[in-house]
Amino acid sequence: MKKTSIKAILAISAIICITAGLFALEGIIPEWLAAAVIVVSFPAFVISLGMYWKESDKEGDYPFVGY
Amino acid sequence: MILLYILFAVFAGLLFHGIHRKVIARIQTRPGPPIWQEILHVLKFSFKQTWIPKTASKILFMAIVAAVIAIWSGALYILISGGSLLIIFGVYLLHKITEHGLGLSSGSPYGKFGAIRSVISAASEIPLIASIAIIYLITGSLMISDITAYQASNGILLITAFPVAIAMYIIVLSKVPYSPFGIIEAKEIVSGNKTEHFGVWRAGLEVGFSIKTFVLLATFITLFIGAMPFWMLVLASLILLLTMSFVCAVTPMLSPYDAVTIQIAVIIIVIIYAGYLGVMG
Amino acid sequence: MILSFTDDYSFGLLIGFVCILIAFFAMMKETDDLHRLLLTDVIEIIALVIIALIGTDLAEALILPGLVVGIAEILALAEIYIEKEGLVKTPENFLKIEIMDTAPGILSAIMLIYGVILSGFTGGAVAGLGLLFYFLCRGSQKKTQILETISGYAWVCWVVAFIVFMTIPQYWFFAVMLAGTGIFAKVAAKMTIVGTMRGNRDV
Amino acid sequence: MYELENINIEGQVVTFIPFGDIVGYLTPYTAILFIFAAVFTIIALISKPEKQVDIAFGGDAYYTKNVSVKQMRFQRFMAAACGLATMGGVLSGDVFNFTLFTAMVGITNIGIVASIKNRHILDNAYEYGILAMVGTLPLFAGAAIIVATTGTLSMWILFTPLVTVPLVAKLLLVIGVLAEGMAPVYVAKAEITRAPGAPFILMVHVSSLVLFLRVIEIVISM
Repeated sequence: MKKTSIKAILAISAIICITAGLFALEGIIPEWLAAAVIVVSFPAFVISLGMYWKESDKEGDYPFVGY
Repeated sequence: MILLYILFAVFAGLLFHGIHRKVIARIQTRPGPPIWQEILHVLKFSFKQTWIPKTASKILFMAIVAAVIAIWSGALYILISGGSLLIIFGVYLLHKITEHGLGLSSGSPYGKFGAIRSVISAASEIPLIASIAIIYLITGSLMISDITAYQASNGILLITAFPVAIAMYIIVLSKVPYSPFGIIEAKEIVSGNKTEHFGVWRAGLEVGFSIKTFVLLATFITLFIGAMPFWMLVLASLILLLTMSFVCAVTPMLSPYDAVTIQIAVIIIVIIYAGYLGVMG
Repeated sequence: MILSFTDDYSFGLLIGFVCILIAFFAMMKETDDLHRLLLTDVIEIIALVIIALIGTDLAEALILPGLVVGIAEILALAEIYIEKEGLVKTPENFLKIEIMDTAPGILSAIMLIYGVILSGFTGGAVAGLGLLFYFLCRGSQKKTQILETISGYAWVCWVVAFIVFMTIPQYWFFAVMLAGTGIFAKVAAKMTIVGTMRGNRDV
Repeated sequence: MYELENINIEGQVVTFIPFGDIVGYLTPYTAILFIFAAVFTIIALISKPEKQVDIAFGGDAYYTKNVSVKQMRFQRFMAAACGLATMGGVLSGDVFNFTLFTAMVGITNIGIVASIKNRHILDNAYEYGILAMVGTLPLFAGAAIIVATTGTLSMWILFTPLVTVPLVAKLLLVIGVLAEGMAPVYVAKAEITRAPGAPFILMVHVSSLVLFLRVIEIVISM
């Protein structure tokens, strides 16, 4: 994945999390809906945050095929 | 609000893990790491270079990390909103699936052994769900809010349903780090099913596991002692964790066979208790 | 409930449980893989017997899916058995009787016509038997895919008929006809496929 | 509007799907199971199998197992079928439908592991198959005894306090699901773990546990 798309995921998931939380506080959406939305977007936020910090642009390793 | 709870649970859970390590070290007369070590760990892992091993099944490898965080965040919400106990223990069993997938997804033999061991323990933990049925028999409800209400009027379940409390204690104990039942990450199989998840993936897993520890401890407290203010809940969870740290410090890690045997013995106790309850009406 | 023999159901259930015990005991003793496969079929039958004990129309409706599941499982297992034992040799001499050379045309034509008149499940079975007999005797070098396609469309007809029943019940007559045709074609096609299985390479 | 009589166990019905007189439903509990099964089915559909690393004994060499495209397609199809059956079982509002979906999960589970042409794996797949077939007996017998004693298979009626379901039937149902879902046996026969194809093998586990969780709900509610 490209750095930019990770940045986009990070921003979108963070915004979704915070708006859902705020909307639930204001009573615009029911609390369970906010919880469901946060449950989905929070993992995306955590992982994309870590990837944003340090993701390699290189390919993965290759399996070790003996001596 | 739920977002704040999740963020709090992440940090509290990581801190709990750190305290857990510290207490174990002190009991074993070692200095031990500082208690915020696990938080540093997560930060360290998330700053490391990350990729996906070439042998791994890519999508599964990534999705399983998200799944761990998602299911436990959901369980936290259920616990706080006083939802059904059945859901939390459903999540507990779904966690088995994620552990299993975690190990299988990389193609590494060590991860695979960890995955297989996670299913071995599932075979013995499944019947512990019987203890939930006993709680239903006693309180007439599986809603956490109803169970706490029952305890407020009829005395705490820790005393009135002691065998069930033991069974639940062992359920929770088998999920804390360095547990005698933690056969899935025994050192003879490197790090078990977490072996191939490094960098960001490991950081994500640690976040999920910290929420898990917090939720399981808090569930036990709510279930057997009753409702209390949030700060007291955290404190009581910490005390519960300290008892577990003591157990973890003085017991060696069991072999898979012994772990399953002990869990089955506990199940038999619970089933006898269920029979006793059935006879007494 | 089981211990009171006051009604037929409890008594039947008791017999059923005795059968279960016998079957499980046999299952426990047997070590040969093929024999165990056959014994599981016995166990399946007992499951159907216990369903049949209900003794109402509902039982009839429940046996059919139970039977289908049982057959599907036993077919899958037989396939695994063949695969794991490496049994690939086909029999050389397959059923040679004189009547099979002389009669098939007329017999199967009669059965086919009678089947069409009967229609529905029974008609399908009769017509299918006729076709089965024909293909069994004459053999077929053609691909069986066309039969499978017919069978698939028949299934679709049947399902569509059910949806009509549930959503627009006023067109029940159309649905009945659709279901009758569907099940007729389905059963006939399925039985015909059995007839084409002669151990040839084109099967 | 359909509503569960006893909402103390898993909460209020979130949604229901009336299909004639058979009404499937989702409560918060089953909705979570449903979503979980759906997510893992999608993962099985879109992800490629892993390359298992294996050790060649008697030397220092490692090698990776490759899954052929044909075999992957078959496994993927079976995994998808297994996921659909699991979702059906979770959604079902009728005990007999539930048992049928469970039996279907059993068949597809055999299919997932039996696609690998390896003597050890096939041997174990065969053992599972026998167990799954034997498991249909308690499963169907449980459902049959329920309908014979209460006169209905609809969970909407069975979950009300008006009807009492005999304990034997409940036990048979649980035993049947345990025998059909292979997770408990999956470990006892560790040979099966030679089977590559993690996303598909994982479906074996997902389906077993999800259906187990569902049957617990059914049995406690009845």
